[in-house]
Amino acid sequence: MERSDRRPVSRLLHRWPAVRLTLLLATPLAWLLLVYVVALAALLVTAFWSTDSLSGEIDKSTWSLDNFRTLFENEVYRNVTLRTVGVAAAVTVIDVAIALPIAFYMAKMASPRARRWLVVAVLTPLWASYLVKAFAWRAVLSEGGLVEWAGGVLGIESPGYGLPAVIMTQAYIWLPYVILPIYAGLERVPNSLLEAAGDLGASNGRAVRTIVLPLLLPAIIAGTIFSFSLTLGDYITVNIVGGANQMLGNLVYVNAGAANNLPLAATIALVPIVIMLVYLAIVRRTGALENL
Amino acid sequence: MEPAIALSGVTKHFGDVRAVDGVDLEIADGEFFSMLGPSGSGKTTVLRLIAGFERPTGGTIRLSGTDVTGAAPFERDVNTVFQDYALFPHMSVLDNVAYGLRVRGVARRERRERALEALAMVRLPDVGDRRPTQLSGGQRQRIALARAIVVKPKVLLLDEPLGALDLKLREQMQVELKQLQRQLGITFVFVTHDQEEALTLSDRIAVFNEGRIVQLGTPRAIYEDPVSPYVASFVGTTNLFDDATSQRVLGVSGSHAIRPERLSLGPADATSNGTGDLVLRAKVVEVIYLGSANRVHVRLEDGTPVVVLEQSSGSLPAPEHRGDEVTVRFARADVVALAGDTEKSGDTQ
Amino acid sequence: MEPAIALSGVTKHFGDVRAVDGVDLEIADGEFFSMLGPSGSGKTTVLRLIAGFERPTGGTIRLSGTDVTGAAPFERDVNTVFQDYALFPHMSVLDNVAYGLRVRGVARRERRERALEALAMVRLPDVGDRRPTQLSGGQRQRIALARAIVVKPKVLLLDEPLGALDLKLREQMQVELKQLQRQLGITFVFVTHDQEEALTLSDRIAVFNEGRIVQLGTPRAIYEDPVSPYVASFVGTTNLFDDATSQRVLGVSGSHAIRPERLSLGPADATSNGTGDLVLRAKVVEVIYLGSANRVHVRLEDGTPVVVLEQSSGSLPAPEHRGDEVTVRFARADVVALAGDTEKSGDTQ
Amino acid sequence: AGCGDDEGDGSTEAVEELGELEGEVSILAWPGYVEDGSNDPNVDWVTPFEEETGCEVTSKVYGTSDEALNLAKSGDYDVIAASGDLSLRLIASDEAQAINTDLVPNYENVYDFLKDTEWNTVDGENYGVPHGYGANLLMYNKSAYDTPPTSWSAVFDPAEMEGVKGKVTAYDSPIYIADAALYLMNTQPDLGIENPYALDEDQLAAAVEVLKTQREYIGEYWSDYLKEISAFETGDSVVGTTWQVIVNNIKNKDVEAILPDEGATAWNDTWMLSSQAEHPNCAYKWMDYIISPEGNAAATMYFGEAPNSDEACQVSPEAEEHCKLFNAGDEEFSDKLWYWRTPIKECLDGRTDVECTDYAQWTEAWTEIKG
Amino acid sequence: MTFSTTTRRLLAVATGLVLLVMYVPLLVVVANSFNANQAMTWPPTDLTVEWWGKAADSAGVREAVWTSVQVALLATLIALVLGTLLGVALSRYSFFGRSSVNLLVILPIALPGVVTGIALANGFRAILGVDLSLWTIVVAHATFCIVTVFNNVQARLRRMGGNLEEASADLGAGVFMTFRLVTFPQLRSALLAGGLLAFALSFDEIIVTTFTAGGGAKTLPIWILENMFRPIQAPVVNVVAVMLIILSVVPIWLAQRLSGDTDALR
Ligand SMILES: Nc1ncnc2c1ncn2[C@@H]1O[C@H](COP(=O)(O)OP(=O)(O)OP(=O)(O)O)[C@@H](O)[C@H]1O
Ligand SMILES: Nc1ncnc2c1ncn2[C@@H]1O[C@H](COP(=O)(O)OP(=O)(O)OP(=O)(O)O)[C@@H](O)[C@H]1O
Ligand SMILES: NCCCCNCCCN
Ligand SMILES: [Mg+2]
Ligand SMILES: [Mg+2]
Repeated sequence: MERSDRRPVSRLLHRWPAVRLTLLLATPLAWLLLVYVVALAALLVTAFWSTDSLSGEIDKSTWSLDNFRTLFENEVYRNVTLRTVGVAAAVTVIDVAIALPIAFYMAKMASPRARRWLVVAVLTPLWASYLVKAFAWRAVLSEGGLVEWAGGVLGIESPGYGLPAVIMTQAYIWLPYVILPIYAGLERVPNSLLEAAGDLGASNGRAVRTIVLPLLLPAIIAGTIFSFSLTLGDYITVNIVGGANQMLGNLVYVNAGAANNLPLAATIALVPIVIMLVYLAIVRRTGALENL
Repeated sequence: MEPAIALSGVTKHFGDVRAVDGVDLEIADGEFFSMLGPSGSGKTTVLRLIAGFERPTGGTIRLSGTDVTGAAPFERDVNTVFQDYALFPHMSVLDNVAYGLRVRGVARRERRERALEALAMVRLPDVGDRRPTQLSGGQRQRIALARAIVVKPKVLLLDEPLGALDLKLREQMQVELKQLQRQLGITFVFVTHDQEEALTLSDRIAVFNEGRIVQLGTPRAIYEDPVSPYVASFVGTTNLFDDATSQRVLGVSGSHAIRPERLSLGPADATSNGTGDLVLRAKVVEVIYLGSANRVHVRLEDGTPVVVLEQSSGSLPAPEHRGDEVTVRFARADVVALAGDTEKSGDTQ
Repeated sequence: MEPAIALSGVTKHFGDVRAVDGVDLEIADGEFFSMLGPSGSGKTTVLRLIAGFERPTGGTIRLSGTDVTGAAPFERDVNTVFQDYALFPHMSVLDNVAYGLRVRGVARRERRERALEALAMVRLPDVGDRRPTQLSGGQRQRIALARAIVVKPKVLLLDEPLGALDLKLREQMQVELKQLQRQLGITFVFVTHDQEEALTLSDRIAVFNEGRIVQLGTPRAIYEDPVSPYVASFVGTTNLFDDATSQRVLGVSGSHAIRPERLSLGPADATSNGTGDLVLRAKVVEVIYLGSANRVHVRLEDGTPVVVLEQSSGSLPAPEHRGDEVTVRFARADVVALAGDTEKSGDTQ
Repeated sequence: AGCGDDEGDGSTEAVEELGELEGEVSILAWPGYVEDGSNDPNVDWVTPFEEETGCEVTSKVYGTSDEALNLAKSGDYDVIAASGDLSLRLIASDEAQAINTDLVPNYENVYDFLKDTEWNTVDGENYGVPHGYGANLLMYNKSAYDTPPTSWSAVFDPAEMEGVKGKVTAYDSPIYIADAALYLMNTQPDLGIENPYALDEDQLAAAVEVLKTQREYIGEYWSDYLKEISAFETGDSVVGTTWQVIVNNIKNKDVEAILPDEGATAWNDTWMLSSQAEHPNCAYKWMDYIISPEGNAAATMYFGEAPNSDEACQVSPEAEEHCKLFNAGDEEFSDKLWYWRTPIKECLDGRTDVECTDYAQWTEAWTEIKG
Repeated sequence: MTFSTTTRRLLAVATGLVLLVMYVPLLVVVANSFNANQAMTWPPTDLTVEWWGKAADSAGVREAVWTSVQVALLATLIALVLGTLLGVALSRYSFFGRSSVNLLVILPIALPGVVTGIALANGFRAILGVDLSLWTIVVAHATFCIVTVFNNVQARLRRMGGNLEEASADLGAGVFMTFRLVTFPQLRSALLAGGLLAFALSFDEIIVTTFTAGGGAKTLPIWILENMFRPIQAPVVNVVAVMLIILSVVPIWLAQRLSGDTDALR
């Protein structure tokens, strides 16, 4: 076996799968742990500190639950949290509701050729800057803007700036991120299952409800992770079209980036962290996390 | 009585491909009907047309006399057992089986009972709580069957239901399928490309080629009176003699065929002994032990290769080794005259 | 001479599952060796142990006398033809075939030549430029074969290489495989659960059950002298008589078996006529037309079910319908006495 | 001591003389303060500076004073353009070092009323040189009013806002609380507000109350001017605070801005030297350049605020025009302005009997106001 | 599967409508890039190509685009390497803590950007003591881009099964040669798909970038955000957006060409 002598490393790796696994995992895990987990942990710790208001220095010597007290006792935070979760949920529901039929058409009805074009068509808007799109919606929704301009005859009125505008704009911006996983998920649902359902007497609607949707759930959830999390943390769209409203992202941003109160920002940031962790824990069993 | 299924002039084109090309077919109530043919010959497409998954390009389809050409699958009293089973992976076995009842609005309790009955019928009474992935191939196959029969369709369509099973299991399932069909009295339309399976199970067989039915008849008729070399060579092993060979060997013109089991081997010096049988000298090329028989490849004096199937029935001495001189004997009556070309289709590279 | 492959005391556990359980096995150079057994009996695992994809939990594996127990697949002079072919989809057929040469650093030119040679050997000289996806199942199978033989391994491992092919093609490939093996003189280790295939092709067969070899011998020995009811019923169809039945029917004690093709049917009033054959009265339960034969299920007077295989050799009148009274005749010499229990294993639900 | 060898230790002693130029300088400023032609080749006052001094400029802009403080702490910047609400915070957190105005020759031109103010001078030490200044004006759309407003009550008095409900706008920063305080100073003298940046808890609560009421009428808050411009252009907003530069950029003829009777809050920006400056010598050069008549005129004209000297107003006819528009050097006008300061516990109005609310409290209050 | 013509038409119309709604705001952007009114009010009263000229002259845009391309390329590259390693590890081995690793990879994309942003910014500055720069953006982006590559790689490897790799080893190839000749080519379109998505995510990222960008590093979104504060520049932003949309056809087509299937576009 003269060949073997030339491959000491290959042989070693073959002999010790654990070594192979360790080599594979070492770098990415170190990266994620050192860069991300440590940073998150540090943020959590920061939540127990406070800031000197004039100098902006963080006082690390005293640990207290003051920030948490502020968070829980001040009604504002509860309202903003509820508002934000509401907006994120609405965006997610709208996106899923829109994405399902589109993705279904793309995956199960369009010809392969049309399918390619549809995928491109859905993806292209991703490349127009997020900020530009948000501002474009400002023009669409403004007084005398596109909605009223075009809908004038029909008497359509723009909802103006406010939460509905935020929901519409966010739903618009994240829609491709929801369509894609659902489309991919639908492609994985064998046609024969739909046929079997029809064959057994289920109408198309029934087949979709009882067969496609349950099988698609992981893919749908994968899509919702995008739309929900991206909306949960957004503070820019709400600034642009949100009227006088603020969301959790604004509070975190204002305290961290502006008010220079990182401890309070960290405390507020725990809210979306906890929400997302709970959400992930719930959906984990569905296999959604492998469909992102 | 109206035939359970009647196709007249049914055609299905996919773009340029004529998957089904003018099929006329009547299948009687309670018949076990098989469609046999090479890959791509249109068997599945015919089935899908009957089930309603495809709409024909031309022609009409009638079920028990009613025109269903444009009807949706869920409007037809026909059920399908899919080749890949198409079990719903997110439902338990019981829910799978009960699905057809559920969409018909049958109450939960009755649903459960009837599903359990169907499971018992396919002899899997205890797997109701499992997921389809927790079953073996053979078990899944039976669940697919149970799911289809639970709604008591008039017609059951089966697309190579045994294709994925191993031989042993397959033989076992063949027996069960046949029994089930008899027991339920349902019309079975069965697609296979395994000729032995078709012969074993069917009341009638349609042999397909390139979207057309090339022969339609009982297993015996198909096997013993193939209308063309194509059918002869596709159904079972056969010795095909083209015109020239026939003249040389049999002394008659036209294409002819004779089945290996109709031939027997004798000692090199055997003669016809006045029986009227033909006795030809040959040399053994290869002996293949099949357990229940030997398949002996010989070469006649003029070089024509011939296959002889010798059942190990104990009475004949097992033919010896390659190179031995032997005689091949057969009755003239067993030679079948064929119409059509001698080109052997159905051969795959 | 050292055996090409020698396994001694080889065991492989996956967690609690004993996939292979103390296998001792020697395979001679140039032998066509088959492993036969039901699903899950450990055949694939043995193959993967020989190839080096798995490391044994215990025991040693030697190739031509060299201990390779811990060696990597790429260190072994053994090649595998995978059941799903495992052709590299991103390479042309030629590149697939030349792959083993490429990783050995053979120059492009020689690579090409030898790959073309191998393609010619599997009778596909013209498909070199295609992608594997552009080939039919049978063609892919041959490419997988060409890819494995191009590096001239001492041993070729084949894991159900014909499993995915349809019957017609499968028979054709069996012949070609056998020819190729003869031509190259390579040791073939062949996994199948198709007993007919094993009988047809092999020099020797190992019958597996639950990770162990239950019988090892020539096809004839396995078929005609099964050591246990398990082997008897797994290899071929057989009529198994347990102790009680044997006493009743044959008048001897112990388990016995007789092959259906050793039985013949006669008219209801036939007698043994002093031949010493046993002649038993029976009633026809079912006649299954197999084309080349009829499989007749009968029931003896005491209720014992018996299967008779009647070759359609033309001379015997085809047995008539269910319910007919007949006699079953067989020679005592064809009855095989079995050791071991009568429990029929190998049945899959 | 020479310059540049004691950076980073937060020394507050101003240097005596300049050292060798480092060849580069890093600047943190409001958008539009440091233009090098990369956005518009016609808008460029950085290149002449670079050519003159050989100091290569890199710059970063910020959106609000609060964000700037955060960025300044990174220590990446040598010079910082700070509004009054930021400058004291920079000094308090040791991010700024005292400067020697003798090393900034153009300092002498600067209007006196901008020199040695509370937001650029602490304990007699100068922490920077004044750049330009402007007022937070009241902007409105004439067509929405029968009689155009003249007082901040237009955005604080519910009765006046009723007709324009949902179309009122306000500046999105805690510092805007001072605007409400200024309004209260005039309408509720009982509260005793002397300085809108020095509010005790009760006074803050009163201001917050005003703002919470105002919140009901707000269409949107603004912090970037594009939003403000487009909102007034389309009519989504019809009244609210503004900057002169925004007014100038609105084409809608119905929109105009005034300095209301009560006066207004305002900003005066200061160029400050970072205590962590790695290029202090180039930084001094920049400070001198940007308050020079040419540099200052260019920057303040582009941004839309009053320049810091009469000399700057005289560099060109356009500059003269500009200065008139922005009331440059008009002390009377300037007297009506309450320049942004950082609210701190120690009351800026000199009261010692109470503790005032600090910026952190204002921030919290602002969060609450927006709700 | 057959669907009634009505269903088909209904869904086709729905798809068309949604696409229309998806493109209308983009058309507004295009229109505004020619809108003489710099506040981008609708409908445009006068048209002008002034902004296109300004955009063409703007060195700032060019630099920002180049910075973004650099950041996105580097982040994508890192994500490709780390995502592939993780994908291989998790699809070819089962080990204790496997699902925790899986969750860990997803976390950076699942947690809102503002959280990731402040955590990383604080981590870089307070813990690691490094100055924010182009590199800190790259690190931050790479962290949340890993998951897109990881998911594509994992899905592909699972579909591919282990047979091809075994076949390669069987034919004599060592671990690295197998990766180079068999695994990698199989992964190529998955990597392309994951890489493309990673590139898109990074290229357009603003929130995390805001927190992790140092003074010298100005990505395009940051440039756009800054210029939104500069009224005179705002319409130029629209020109840039239009250019981006047009240019995006390049990577999308490239992906189609290279992979030959729509797989690469997910
Ligand atoms: N949806 C389709 N689109 C295009 N061509 C199709 C489609 N379905 C089937 N065909 C073509 O129609 C012909 C008949 O196919 P069909 O599946 O009916 O054959 P089959 O007899 O079932 O073959 P097999 O034994 O391989 O299952 C083939 O040439 C096939 O390629
Ligand atoms: N990687 C594995 N992990 C766990 N169990 C395994 C693994 N591979 C095989 N087994 C188990 O080992 C036993 C033997 O499997 P093996 O694949 O060798 O059977 P086989 O005889 O090849 O069956 P088949 O005919 O179905 O291919 C089975 O019970 C199987 O479930
Ligand atoms: N197209 C903009 C996408 C922005 C995605 N940001 C992801 C950050 C997740 N923490
Ligand atoms: Mg088919
Ligand atoms: Mg196996």
